[in-house]
Amino acid sequence: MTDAPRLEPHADELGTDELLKLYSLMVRTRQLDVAAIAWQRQGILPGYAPELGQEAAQVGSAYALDFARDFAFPTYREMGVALAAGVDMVEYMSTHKASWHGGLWNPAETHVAPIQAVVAGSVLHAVGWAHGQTVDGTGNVALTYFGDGASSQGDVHEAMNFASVYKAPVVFFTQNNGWAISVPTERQVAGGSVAARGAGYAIPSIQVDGNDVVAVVRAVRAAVEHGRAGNGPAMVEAMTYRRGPHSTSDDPGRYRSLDDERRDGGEDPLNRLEATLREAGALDDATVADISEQAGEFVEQVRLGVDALDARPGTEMFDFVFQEPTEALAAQAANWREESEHV
Amino acid sequence: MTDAPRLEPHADELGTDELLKLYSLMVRTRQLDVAAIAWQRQGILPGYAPELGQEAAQVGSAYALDFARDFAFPTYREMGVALAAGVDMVEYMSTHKASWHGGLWNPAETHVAPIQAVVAGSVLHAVGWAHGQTVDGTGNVALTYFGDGASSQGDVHEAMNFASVYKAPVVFFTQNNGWAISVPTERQVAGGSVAARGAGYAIPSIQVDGNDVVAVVRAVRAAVEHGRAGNGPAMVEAMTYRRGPHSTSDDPGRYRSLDDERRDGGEDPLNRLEATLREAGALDDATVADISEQAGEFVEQVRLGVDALDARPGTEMFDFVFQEPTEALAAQAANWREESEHV
Amino acid sequence: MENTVVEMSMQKALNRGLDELLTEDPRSMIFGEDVGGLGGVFRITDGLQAKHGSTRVYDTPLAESGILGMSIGLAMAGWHPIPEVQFDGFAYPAINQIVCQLGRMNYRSRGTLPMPVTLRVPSFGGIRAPEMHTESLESLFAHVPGLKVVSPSTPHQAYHLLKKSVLMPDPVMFMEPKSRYWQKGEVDTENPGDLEGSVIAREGRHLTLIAWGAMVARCLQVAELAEEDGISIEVLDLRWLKPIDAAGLAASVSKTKRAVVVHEGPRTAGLGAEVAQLVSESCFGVLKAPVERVTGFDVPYPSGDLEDEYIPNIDRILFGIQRVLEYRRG
Amino acid sequence: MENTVVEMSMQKALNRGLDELLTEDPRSMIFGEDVGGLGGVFRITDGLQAKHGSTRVYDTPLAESGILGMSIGLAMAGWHPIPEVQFDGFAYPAINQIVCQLGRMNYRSRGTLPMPVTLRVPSFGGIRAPEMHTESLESLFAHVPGLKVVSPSTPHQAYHLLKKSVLMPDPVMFMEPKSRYWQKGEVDTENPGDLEGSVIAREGRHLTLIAWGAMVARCLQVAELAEEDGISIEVLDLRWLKPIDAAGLAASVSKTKRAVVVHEGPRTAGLGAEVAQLVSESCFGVLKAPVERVTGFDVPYPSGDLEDEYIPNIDRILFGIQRVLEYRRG
Ligand SMILES: Cc1ncc(C[n+]2csc(CCOP(=O)(O)OP(=O)(O)O)c2C)c(N)n1
Ligand SMILES: Cc1ncc(C[n+]2csc(CCOP(=O)(O)OP(=O)(O)O)c2C)c(N)n1
Ligand SMILES: [Mg+2]
Ligand SMILES: [Mg+2]
Repeated sequence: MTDAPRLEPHADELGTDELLKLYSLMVRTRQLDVAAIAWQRQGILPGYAPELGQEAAQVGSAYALDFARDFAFPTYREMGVALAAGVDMVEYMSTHKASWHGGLWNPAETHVAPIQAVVAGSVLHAVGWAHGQTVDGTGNVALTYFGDGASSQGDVHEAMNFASVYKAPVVFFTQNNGWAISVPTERQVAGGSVAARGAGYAIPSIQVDGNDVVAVVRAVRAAVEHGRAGNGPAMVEAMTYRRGPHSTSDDPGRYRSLDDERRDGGEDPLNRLEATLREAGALDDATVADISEQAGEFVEQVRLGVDALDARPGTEMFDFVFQEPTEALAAQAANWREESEHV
Repeated sequence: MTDAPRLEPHADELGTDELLKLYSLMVRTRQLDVAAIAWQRQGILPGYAPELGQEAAQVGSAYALDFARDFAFPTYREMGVALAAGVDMVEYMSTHKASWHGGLWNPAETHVAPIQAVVAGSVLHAVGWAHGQTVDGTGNVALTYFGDGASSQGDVHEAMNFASVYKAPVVFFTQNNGWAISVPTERQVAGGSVAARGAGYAIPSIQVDGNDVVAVVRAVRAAVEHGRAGNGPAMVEAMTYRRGPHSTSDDPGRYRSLDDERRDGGEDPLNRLEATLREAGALDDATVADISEQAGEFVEQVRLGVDALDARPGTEMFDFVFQEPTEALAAQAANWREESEHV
Repeated sequence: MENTVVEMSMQKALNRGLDELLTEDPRSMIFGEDVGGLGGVFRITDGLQAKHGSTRVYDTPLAESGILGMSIGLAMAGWHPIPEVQFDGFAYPAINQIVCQLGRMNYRSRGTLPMPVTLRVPSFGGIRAPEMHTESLESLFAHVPGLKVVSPSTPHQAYHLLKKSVLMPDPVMFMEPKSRYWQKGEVDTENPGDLEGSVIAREGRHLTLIAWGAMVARCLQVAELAEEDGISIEVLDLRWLKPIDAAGLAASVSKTKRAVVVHEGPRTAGLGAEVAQLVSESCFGVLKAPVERVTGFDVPYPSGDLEDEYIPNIDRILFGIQRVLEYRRG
Repeated sequence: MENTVVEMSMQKALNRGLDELLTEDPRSMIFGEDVGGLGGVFRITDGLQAKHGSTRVYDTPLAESGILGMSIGLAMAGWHPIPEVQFDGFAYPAINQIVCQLGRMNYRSRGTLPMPVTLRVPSFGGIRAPEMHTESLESLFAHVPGLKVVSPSTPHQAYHLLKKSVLMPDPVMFMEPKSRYWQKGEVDTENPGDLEGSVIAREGRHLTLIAWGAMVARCLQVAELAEEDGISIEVLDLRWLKPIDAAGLAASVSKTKRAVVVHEGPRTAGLGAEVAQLVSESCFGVLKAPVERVTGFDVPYPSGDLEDEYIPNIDRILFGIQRVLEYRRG
């Protein structure tokens, strides 16, 4: 049998400026997340999938990428990733406003793939994209997000095997947040660790504390460097906790108690980073207030934008099906216009 | 990360009578296999998938099962399994005569599932059947066959995860015969070992010399015992070699040389067992000739049966679609009878 | 005589049907994603694990091919699985097992390995859901040899058709119109009525509207509106999508001489084509106009803001009816 | 002028087309099971790896969902993938990626992530193959929004349609009629002719036979036989199965006033229903009889011994023609 290769975290420590940048991104993520839940309650958004508690995993992993060249493949829960990647947050939230499946941002330009509603749906896309980089010799790296639940899908395993066979520069990044809707990891992931699967494919893997943003950044940096250097895929499992409901229509009270949440949730990743920075003397009350206020303004801007989002014109249903439109579909569009738009 | 649990071979040695039984089954398998290739050349069979070189893996694994209670799920290449399980070999060969997809034998009675044309198609069935045994508390075990190529299918991984989560008594038995049609294991199985994947699911696994029938029997016996005892799935990878073409329509000269075959094929599993038995004084020229002759007679009986196989009546196309026939299908059958049978 | 008629939602009717099945059929078994403690994201299996235990009702890992593949093996072991895929769109990862295995195992084994599996598929749109949560797979399912396909349109049908499906020895794709889960209706638990073939949901004289699932209710609304204009519409609830009740279609359209078929799924190669063609075959001599189809468009099901543009709405159905009524041979 | 007409098999025509594509389009890439050194089990990619190298033509592990999923990522990276699934039936494991991803990525991304992927699918029956090696997926594919579907019936079409498909910016399901791989025909490499829509394979007056893939040749045989009885049959080769050439169908049947559609796949919800319904819609006023369907039955594709009973054979097509010709309004 093969040795289980282990991925070692990146050697470099993070500087204070980097930590402050991460902190600020995490604060924004947290505030926008909390706001989005409120917007759902207020009827501004029909639904939302909170990432509360996963800020370190999301922001940290995205921070380790270079979005000018690398490409991230999110699920439906990666708001913090999109934010850190510089995606316009109104365009991001549009999907939750039911404007457009996948979101309104341009994935080709931002290097953040559209929102993926199918669990594990885009893991293989990352492998294909990464393999394309190998052939083109770019040194660019793909990072694919998937959950503990998603790890059960056959596609994830096909992806791991393909990636390793082709030495594709892809980072498999699992956020193991303890739950797939109501199913806890221990009844989902046989053996208990997604990262442990990597060994069977000779993929260097590491499990990190996903609530420690520094650990996440260093692990993903190592994985990215591994890919850039032409050494193929690597795997990072960030152990974290889904502090909120699965989505705004979920009722976690049916499958876990508040005590469970308190016990299993661990320390809040944001508090943790804040404490570290304060200890290091890099953060004081005034700066915290300042960052928080800026985040608040940012969130307010997003709210205004989301509020102003109109429904997309119905013609877009037809316009984006093909690059080269067909007569048959044009006829359906004309029929729709006649009967629904009365043109 | 989890420890990689290792499956230890069964402690008991095999007695001479057992070895002789295995030898005799392997001789029959070999002779029938060689005959079937000839029958294909003679036009008796439209096609065939030889298992030449895999006799130890097939006969040994089947021998370790109790077909009165356990259930085997073969692929399209498990002639030696069916033979060892006591399946009627005319009914088995019928599938290669294009009489009936899946074969004409009764899988419910023989506990050998129909021939499976979809690679990895029945691995999950074995898990379901095995889980059913758990709930019924029978202690019966399922054994599923799949190749090195099949291990790439997502279904295999879903199966391993389900089996481990439910502690289903299923034996995952891989014949790693070096090839999936033209693709060698090293470009198929990242990491090089299917058994190594087991660790990621906390499934006790072992890789054995698949040309050593004793090693195969002892490994599978351990796996079966593990399942019977309620400990869940186990995994055995039998390293062997596909000495013949993928099927009678394949041309291995396009992807490997005769030198490759000689080098990689290793020692013939049948010769090896014969040598062991001779060394132990359990086999002499006369017995070898005797066993060979009996096998020859057996093969001749199968030939007569296969030759006599008529095409199935066309009504069977309709009769076996449902347990509860529908009027719509009955109408199609009537239409077919009218137009094709002129009744 | 005891009154056996109870008012309840389709969600409740399905839940009650499953509860009784678990009690009455000791070989039945429910599993799927979140069907255990949570009771399913639509609460169809609510309370069943607590009552019947976690060997009869349990969660699976998140893998639909696994769920279907396991169902097949359980059926081989003599169980009557009632798996759930959480949403229609997540039946796609299981299509290989459904088409190549579930639909063929009885055939492949020459009747010795029956597949009494009822796959529950919360189906169709109308709930402003995320992508891939609002698919119509009836055309795909109906084309697959070896499957039976049914979609209830009322709580009463849901209750009885589910029980019938589970007790059938063949695989049934049970398509639940999720936009109707919470509408209430009368369920007569003791008197199922005829559960075979189609059913006339409303009688009429001028035209037959043919629909299934959630579109039945919409067509009944349309019929009501048309009545105001003096147009008498018959609404035929197809119910069984495989086998299709060709005789029922013929009987209705022979009378009305005009037909419109309505469905949510994309138009091309949708089940509407099959239905229309069956009507054309049986009623060629009497049809006053070609059978009209009012369907989803050949586009991916859009996001919530646009779904009312995509699903046949009352206007579009009325336009379809108008086209048929005004048809004059060229 | 140089003679550009060469006699070759469809296998050779496809092989040559791919060879030229690899040369002319530096972003094209071929991969699949055994397509490299072996040249594919049907030798469609024979010699291409040796000539173009193993970054342009290569084997994949044995996983169809992987093959399709990877194609999508490669397309996102600016490649023009030409994946192969080894046989039709092994497209089922990839359906999730085909329906939910390949067909929707351009839409989902609002046109910013085009999917110029041509999936080669050796299709249909007639070769006495093992189970699941002889499926007809056109009805499923045609129903999926975002896909285009085509099936060539001759070497000439195969050569040109393949090149056209690969150069198109949208995903194309390219269904190769494997029973026709070894039949020779004339290929005019320089003059493709019209590659849009359907094509009249034979002109006739009394009835239009509509077919695609391997059934076109069979229908031409039938037309020949019918001619002996004085019946003049027009054979329409549908070719593009999505979008369907409704105008071409209407033009032919407006003239002949009678139509029979022939396909190998199961009858219910087969593409024949769509074709028949399109004809009924456009030709209602002129049709002398309902459009007839001669198809595979609603049964799993049988083993070799029975496949001639399953696939529409000459007799059954002639019976279908007879039913249409003898039809009298009830
Ligand atoms: C193929 C598929 N099956 C089922 C679902 C329904 N579903 C959406 S999210 C989810 C749980 C996902 O869990 P996990 O992968 O751990 O991600 P998390 O939600 O925890 O971020 C399920 C079952 C889906 N979207 N896709
Ligand atoms: C899902 C699927 N894809 C492709 C095929 C075509 N095919 C048949 S056998 C085979 C190779 C199988 O290799 P392996 O699993 O190693 O088994 P072996 O043939 O060596 O016994 C392939 C690609 C198939 N039958 N099923
Ligand atoms: Mg999770
Ligand atoms: Mg092999």
